[in-house]
Amino acid sequence: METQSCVEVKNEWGIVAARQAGRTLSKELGFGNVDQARITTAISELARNIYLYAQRGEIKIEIVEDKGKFGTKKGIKIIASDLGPGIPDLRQVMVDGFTTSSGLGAGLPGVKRLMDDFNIESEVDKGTTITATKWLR
Amino acid sequence: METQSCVEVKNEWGIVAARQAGRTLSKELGFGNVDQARITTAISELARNIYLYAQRGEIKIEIVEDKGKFGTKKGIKIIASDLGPGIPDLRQVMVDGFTTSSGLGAGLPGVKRLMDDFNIESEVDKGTTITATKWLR
Amino acid sequence: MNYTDNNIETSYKKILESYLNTGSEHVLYEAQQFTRTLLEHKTSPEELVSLHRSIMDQLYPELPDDIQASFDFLLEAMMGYGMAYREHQILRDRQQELEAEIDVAAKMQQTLLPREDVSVQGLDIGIVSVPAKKMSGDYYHYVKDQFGSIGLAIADIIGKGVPAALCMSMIKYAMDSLPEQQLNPSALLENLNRVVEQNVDDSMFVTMMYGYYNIQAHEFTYSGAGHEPGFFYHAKNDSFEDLSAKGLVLGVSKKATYQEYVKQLDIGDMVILLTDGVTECRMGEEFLEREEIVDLIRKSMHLKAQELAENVYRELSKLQDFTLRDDLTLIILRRQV
Amino acid sequence: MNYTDNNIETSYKKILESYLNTGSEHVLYEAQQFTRTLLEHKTSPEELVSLHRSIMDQLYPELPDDIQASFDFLLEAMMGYGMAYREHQILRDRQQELEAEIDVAAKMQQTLLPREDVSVQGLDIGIVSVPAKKMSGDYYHYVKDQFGSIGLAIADIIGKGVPAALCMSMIKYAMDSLPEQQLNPSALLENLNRVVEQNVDDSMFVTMMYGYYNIQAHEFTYSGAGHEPGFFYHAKNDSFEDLSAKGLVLGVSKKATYQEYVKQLDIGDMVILLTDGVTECRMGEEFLEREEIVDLIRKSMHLKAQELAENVYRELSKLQDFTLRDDLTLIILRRQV
Ligand SMILES: [Mn+2]
Ligand SMILES: [Mn+2]
Ligand SMILES: [Mn+2]
Ligand SMILES: [Mn+2]
Repeated sequence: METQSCVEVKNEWGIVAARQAGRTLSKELGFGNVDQARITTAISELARNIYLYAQRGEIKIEIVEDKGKFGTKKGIKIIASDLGPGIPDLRQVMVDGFTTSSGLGAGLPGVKRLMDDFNIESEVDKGTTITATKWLR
Repeated sequence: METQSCVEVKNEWGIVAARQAGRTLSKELGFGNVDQARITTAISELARNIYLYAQRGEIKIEIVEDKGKFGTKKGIKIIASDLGPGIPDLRQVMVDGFTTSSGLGAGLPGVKRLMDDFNIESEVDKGTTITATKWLR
Repeated sequence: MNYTDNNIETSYKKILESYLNTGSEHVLYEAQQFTRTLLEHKTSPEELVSLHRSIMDQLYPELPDDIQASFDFLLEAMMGYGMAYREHQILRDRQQELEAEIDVAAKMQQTLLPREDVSVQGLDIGIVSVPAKKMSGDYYHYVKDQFGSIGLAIADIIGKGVPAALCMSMIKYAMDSLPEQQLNPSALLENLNRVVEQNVDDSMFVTMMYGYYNIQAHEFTYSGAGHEPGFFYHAKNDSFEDLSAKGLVLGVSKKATYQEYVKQLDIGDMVILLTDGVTECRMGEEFLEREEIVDLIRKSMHLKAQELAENVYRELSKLQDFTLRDDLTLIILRRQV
Repeated sequence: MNYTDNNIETSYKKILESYLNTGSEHVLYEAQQFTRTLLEHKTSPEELVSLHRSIMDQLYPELPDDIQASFDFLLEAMMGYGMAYREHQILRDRQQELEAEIDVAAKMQQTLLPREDVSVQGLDIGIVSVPAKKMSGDYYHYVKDQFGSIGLAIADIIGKGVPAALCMSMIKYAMDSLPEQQLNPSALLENLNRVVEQNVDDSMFVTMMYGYYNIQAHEFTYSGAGHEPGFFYHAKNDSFEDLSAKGLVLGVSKKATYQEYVKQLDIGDMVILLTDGVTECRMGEEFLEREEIVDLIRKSMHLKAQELAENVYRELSKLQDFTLRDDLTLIILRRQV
């Protein structure tokens, strides 16, 4: 089983390829069909953001392990990065609500809700890196 | 085809009987399956309100016609009436929002949204009569 | 009927199976009750589809591949609704918080209005003031002077809700800090106009009518700043006339001046002050005519002023389907003796 | 990809059919894009189920009765989600309206804060004040006297959002109407305490620190009313100490009195005033220690006071995942020469 894959996103085909990679990996790892769909949707949204706002970037998907007190848990980690314009006001884009009003209702807060962990780093004119993880229960 | 029916509501069986009457009539009149389900849900909510807040009352369902400029339209009209405690502040119960938060999300504003026309008359200690109509498009 | 996370699947299977066997309405009623439970558990709609699919798999192990795949497809298509549903929950929490906040603010705002009921010898007074939303942009105020006469203000901040409420609190502090000429209508409006002009955003205006009722002479002296005309009722010939006053809205021009008008009241005569929330009551597409307001007043005119005001409000509220489009204030003064 | 009401059915059929033929990820992506369109059309989730059912009927005319019935059942179970979905739309409209209102009110509130940047000879001043929500319950204010010295207030209304904002506007009008002793910290707090005690709801309190910086003597005289301690930085030995003042929160007791404290500033010394939004910055379950704030200040101490304040704010905001739990105000005064 592959434990990692990396997809370049510069058009809608890239979005689909990233989705496919995420679905395959999450299925292999044993996620149920709803969680598979959620992980895929999160990847789709992140890839679409790259395509729409930064023109190009990449989506890395990897299987991760966390050794905690109660045993080892496995999960899937998405890293979406681009060298695009960056986000000037992170606080604003992370505010829940109707930034996402029409359309799929996703946006970054939507992605955050689909996953368990979420982190965003962005610098204007340097680019954005978003990391999101979902753990197997 | 029956064009009218009247069901006494004083327990959950009455709620189901009212639903059944509404579903049959709306099907006969030619409503699609989504509209059938909506009319039935509206009846269900109104009957449930009677059962919960007034203990007993009745649901009348009838086929109505409206002769307008653009021809005659047919519809189904629900009249839910009880001699219960009445509603002291109509303005408050008709406010949309989280009165309906958990549960089916219905309440009276929900019923109003399911139907086309909606009217409510209520007097404290005298009872409540709600009339709601859905037109065939 | 109480479902736990564990038996949600069992319950759904039981209900669905029972429906497939009987097709009865009773089971569909049960299904809707079951959905209530799912919603309480914050189960997403795509989870419902997934649940449905897995139960169908159990009930029909021979389910054709295409049918199974069609459920997968439906689940995928439902994802967007799942996201909207989760957004809804967040939105509802935030809204609940916002509404709670505005409740507190509205309570604070109520303390800006006069606390005691007005009671003036020989006058029957009724006041109703209802915000369209929780916070009001209408304001009224009265103060009794040493002779037992009263000064009476009614104002409407153009705009509603929170900004209007902030502006209203400013008007209140401004009126409090005005010197003693409080009872002289034109001077009072001129003073207030300067305060509003200086302190309030250019996009915000205030209309006001201020009147002084002289309890000895039974004279009502008033001035107005672009405010909706009230009514004057002549008991002798049982007729209503408009009570209007020329004058610029507050806050537009530093140098506005205001004219004073005087009305003599005989026994039974009424002064009726109101905001445009009363007269611009809308039913569907149509506005109520001022004559219709008069009709509403006539209907309850035999009652005490307070009941009269409350009846008119109740009728207006019903005509508008219990949804006020604008804050509504109605003040009635009737000479009794 | 643009769908009209008429071709929604055709499109869904095409996409579903293509999925059943190919099972490809690309079609599932299309399905989610299609859902976007449904959501834009305000199509309800039960309508999606109904659409799915009717397309399956078309694609498989031989669909077993039970499968068809199972779709009817799913539709019925989905009704509750449909109602939640429609409620969501209404809620969103109302929320949008509320937020727009609060935007206007927040803009009005901004006009209550000092308009110009402070510029005082020999002092390097930096101020950052950020509300947790749109409206702030933190307040700051400064005024220069005829000697070029400044009086400086920082206050925190206990409570957030709209009610705190209403209270803050009262504090502002109250400070404006205080007579000339504005620059005497203890007298100012005593006066203000009386105003708050009389006018503000019992459940609402205000903490404040007021200081006067004498530009000739380089002395900072201050009093506090239950306010979060600031910091004092000694350049000579590169050390921070707490800047605290005993005194009752405003609005609790009519007769509260306030003590004055004096600090002498040498070149490079700093007075740092703040609200508890800075110190009670929470990361997950843990509060930041005051020493960690000091570390953040040290990190940017080589910069101008304004940049220093902004850097500290940026770090705190990031530590909290860009979600402030409380309004945050940070004022830095540094003696330059
Ligand atoms: Mn208004
Ligand atoms: Mn108005
Ligand atoms: Mn506060
Ligand atoms: Mn605070």
